[in-house]
Amino acid sequence: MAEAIVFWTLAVLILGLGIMVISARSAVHSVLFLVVNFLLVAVLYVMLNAEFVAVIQVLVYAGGIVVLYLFVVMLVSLKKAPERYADPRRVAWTGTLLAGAVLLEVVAIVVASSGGGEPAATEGALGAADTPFAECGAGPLVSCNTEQLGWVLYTSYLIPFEVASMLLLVAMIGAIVLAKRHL
Amino acid sequence: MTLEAPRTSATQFDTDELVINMGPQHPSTHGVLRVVLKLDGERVIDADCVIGYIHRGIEKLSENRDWTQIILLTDRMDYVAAATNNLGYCQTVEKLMQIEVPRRARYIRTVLAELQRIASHCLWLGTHAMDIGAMTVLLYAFREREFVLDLFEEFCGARLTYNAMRIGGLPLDIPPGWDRKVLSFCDLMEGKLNDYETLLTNNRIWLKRTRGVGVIGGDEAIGLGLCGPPLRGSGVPRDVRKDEPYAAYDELEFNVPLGTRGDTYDRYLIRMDEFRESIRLIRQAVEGIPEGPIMGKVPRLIKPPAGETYHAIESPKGELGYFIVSDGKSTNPYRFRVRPPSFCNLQGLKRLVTGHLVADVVALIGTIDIVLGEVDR
Amino acid sequence: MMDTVVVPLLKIAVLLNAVLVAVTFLVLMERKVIAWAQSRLGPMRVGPYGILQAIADPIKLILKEDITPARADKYVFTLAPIMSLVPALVVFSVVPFGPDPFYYVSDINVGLLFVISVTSIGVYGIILGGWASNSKYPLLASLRASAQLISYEIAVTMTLVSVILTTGTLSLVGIVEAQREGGLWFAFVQPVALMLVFIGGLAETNRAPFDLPEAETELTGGFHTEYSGMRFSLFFLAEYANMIVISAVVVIMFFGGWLAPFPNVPALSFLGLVPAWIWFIGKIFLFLYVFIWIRATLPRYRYDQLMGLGWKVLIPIAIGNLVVTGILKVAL
Amino acid sequence: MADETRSQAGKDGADRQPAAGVAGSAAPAAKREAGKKSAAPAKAPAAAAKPRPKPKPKAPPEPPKAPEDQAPPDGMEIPAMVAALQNGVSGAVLKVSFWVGDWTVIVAPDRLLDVMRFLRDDAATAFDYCSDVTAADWPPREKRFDVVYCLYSTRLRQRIRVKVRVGEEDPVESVTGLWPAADWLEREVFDQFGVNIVNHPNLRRILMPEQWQGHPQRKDYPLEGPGELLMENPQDWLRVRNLPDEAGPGPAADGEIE
Repeated sequence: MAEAIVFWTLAVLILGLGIMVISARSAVHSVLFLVVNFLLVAVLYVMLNAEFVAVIQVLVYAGGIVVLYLFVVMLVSLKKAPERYADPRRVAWTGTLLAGAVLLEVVAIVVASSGGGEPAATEGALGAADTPFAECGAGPLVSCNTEQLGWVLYTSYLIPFEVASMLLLVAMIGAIVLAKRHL
Repeated sequence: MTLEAPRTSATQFDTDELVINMGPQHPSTHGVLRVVLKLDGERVIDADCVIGYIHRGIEKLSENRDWTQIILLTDRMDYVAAATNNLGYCQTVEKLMQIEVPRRARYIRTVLAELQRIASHCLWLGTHAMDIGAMTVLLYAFREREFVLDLFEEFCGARLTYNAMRIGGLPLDIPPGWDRKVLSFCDLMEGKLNDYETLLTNNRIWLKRTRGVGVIGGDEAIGLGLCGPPLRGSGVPRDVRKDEPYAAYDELEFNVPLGTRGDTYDRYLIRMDEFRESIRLIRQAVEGIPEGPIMGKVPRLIKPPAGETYHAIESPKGELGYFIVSDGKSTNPYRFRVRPPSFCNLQGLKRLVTGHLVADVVALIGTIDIVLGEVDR
Repeated sequence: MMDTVVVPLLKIAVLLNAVLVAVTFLVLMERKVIAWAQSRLGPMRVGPYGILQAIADPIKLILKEDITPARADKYVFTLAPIMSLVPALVVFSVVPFGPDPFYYVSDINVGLLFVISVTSIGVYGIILGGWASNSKYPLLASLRASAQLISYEIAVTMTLVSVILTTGTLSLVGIVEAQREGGLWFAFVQPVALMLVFIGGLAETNRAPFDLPEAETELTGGFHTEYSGMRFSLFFLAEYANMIVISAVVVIMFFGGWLAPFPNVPALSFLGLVPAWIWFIGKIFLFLYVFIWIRATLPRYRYDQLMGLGWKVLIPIAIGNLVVTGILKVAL
Repeated sequence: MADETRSQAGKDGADRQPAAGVAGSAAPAAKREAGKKSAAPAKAPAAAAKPRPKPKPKAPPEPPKAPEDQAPPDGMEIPAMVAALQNGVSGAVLKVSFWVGDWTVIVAPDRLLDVMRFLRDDAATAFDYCSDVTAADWPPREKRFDVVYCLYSTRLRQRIRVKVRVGEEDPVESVTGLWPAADWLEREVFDQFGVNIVNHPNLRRILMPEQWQGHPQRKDYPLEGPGELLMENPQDWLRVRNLPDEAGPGPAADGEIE
């Protein structure tokens, strides 16, 4: 019972913060809401006995990646309204379509995995960290401690894991190419 | 048409240049220097010095004061090296009036000037190291500077603005036992110099922060009008004490330390060597002080004949020149001009900092060793 | 109820107070040690030998006017010091001061990772403080800070992984126990890792020679230039609390936590007479002394050199150390 | 009084025109009569507007006379550097002077750049180091400024001074192109004297604030400024301060002069 209360409170808070992230006027405030959001998600993991994932969530997302977001956002001149940065070629309906597709996909994965079927391993390419998290949350009775997580990652999910790392490498090289003026 | 603009901004980030004001209130600008820095990230792409915050019109004031009253005003220019300022001015007037200064006075003047160089370099070392983050050196260097100030206090009663010389000689003879104290200070200072060098000279971080920072070649340094240690750091053998000897320098032996690379580290090494050369000079001069009067034959009313002259000495900061015009009638100089070494060295700052990082700016302000009282006058 | 709520709460209260008091005295210690290094006396006026300066300083900071710049982002400006201090204090919940559960609030199985991840939250305080001030020098400092902290976090974490490889556990109690069983502090097993963690720790706490984000002589105080009064003192507390955290981590990881030196050598068993927590705190203060000593001695790195050191020296060495440790682990 | 001034100025040198002497000295004479009683209010506005010769609050009994540029004594050998200059840039050197060991050449202002380039580049002169650029102001004289360049050769270890005489509006070519060192020094000369330096890359005030009126080192610029006025009589000071800047010299000063 207590667990349910905590879960629903957290769920509402996380969703609320998610909305705050996209609706906040100042980009820095958005990022702050995102950080709190991630921390709450970490609490959710702790509730699922996935301490390792929780800690990694804080370490990698809250402590690392979002810091970089903040880094970039801070440099955006706040004198101009955000609309000024909008791409004139932006096509709204493509985005809506893509978002809808992703939503469908996620729902499909959840339905498939809770049905006891094989999780779609190839979806791992979607994002590096998505797969283990989804797995921990949804997997039946996997007490997600560090050792087991390692086993799972390096056996059944080896290929997605490697694909994800390749993706990250590509992203890193791309970032360097973009940022470096003279190579 | 509309497609063009976003494409350029996508391939080439439009990064804003950040303009920051370093000073006039900043812990590392050694006074009220203001440097307007244009930054690309942390890299300096342009710098502009704004000076004049403590311009007191010393030149204008001096043109309305008696010849003897001006000595006191020169104290207030480079206030960490007041004695050399006094010396430069007195010698210029002596040159205008063709006064012969007794040998004893010249020797004592040399001792005072070299003690002053040690005091000034102590202050430079402390603040320069502090700017780069080695704060202990600051306290050590100030501790030794206190000894010099004590010596000056014993000689003339003042610790900062000495008013220590007179046209034609010195106001006072050295107090008894003073020469021995000077010599024991020399011994002490030599030991302390080794302490400083232990902390800095081979320190990896110090080397990283100073090697290759603010490199300037000899010809360019000459063209920019650098003087003193910044010029010698670029390997130009220019020292007024050697080239145009004054006081007792032509009778004493000393070397002029020269750099090779012209970077901040070389300028640091040169000043450390100058400490040692100063000690050597002081020892020779103190031991060689002859007996005799301390004042030359000076008329009661100082009124140099009409004429003009430029006379330079080597102050701790570089070539300190006085250009004085006398109209031969009034009891004050018609034109009194100081060629301040800090001013001319500061001019090179823009050239030195361009392309370096913000952190190097403070190192470079430190390395050219400015005193704003002299820059602004 | 007693065991699950009251006792932990009591422990937390005692621990928090102890840490905050330790921080104030650490400030005094820093002032005194640096003063001695510089042939000065340091604070001498308040109490005998200036001991009460530790109390006078916080009182002064609390009583000072707390200024918010007119064009600052007020909420973030207030939030930043809190975000800086809270993680530093939270970390102490897993630090074991002794072998029994009495000496720690909790022992979680990912203790070490918990320490790393929670301290990594502390960087927000610095970044946001610099940004919210709406001032140029703090902004530059917060840029430096974020780059520096992220870079060195990578190096430190990678190094700690090699220690974890040797122990096989992430629990801080477990790591100390592993050293007791091995009879040898990990400082002798993993000397390279020790150096890396210590250097990285200096950088993560913004201590000299890596105190770039607050370099007084370059950035006029860095990210807390615009702060005053209580909010400034929170930043101050956070820095010193972080120093204690890093020292504690180093002691636990490499110097046997609460263990006496060479716990398995019978000839030295008399050292066990000293209570465990005294060993632990004593070692922590030894490291704090080293922190202060370094600050009194070394000049400051430059920003690009700092990043170069982090990425081109520390991280490769950390990876190398990890690889060597792994090979040895498998081979032996 | 004014006549006396003029005769002094006339005697001073052949290149001065008497008319200028009148213009320059009449104002001080008038000022002296009115100035004694209400010296204070008149001083402050004198800080405004440069082209007009300003009243002298403390005019000496007679205008100072620039020292003669002493010719070298007979039989003294002209050093190689001066001889080379005289041969190299013919006709530019108006006079050679020697005084207490310093050699000075007085140069025609329009040939300044040629002379300087020669001095820097010729092997016998090789003045690669510009020690100082400064000026002296001799108000009643028509070419009131002596602009003085102190040069030094780090290779030959010799010094020379180059002097040009110019009036208030006469252009003086900047030597920044030859010696970057002259940049700030010339700026200071411009700031303190208002010498019309041309072709300078960045001619701004350097020691005084950007919006400062007047050039402090000129002899007709008062030694005491509004600061002392403020101490003596705050009401007057306020009135002077509140005058619009573009109005030039304050009405009080105008009234006294005209």
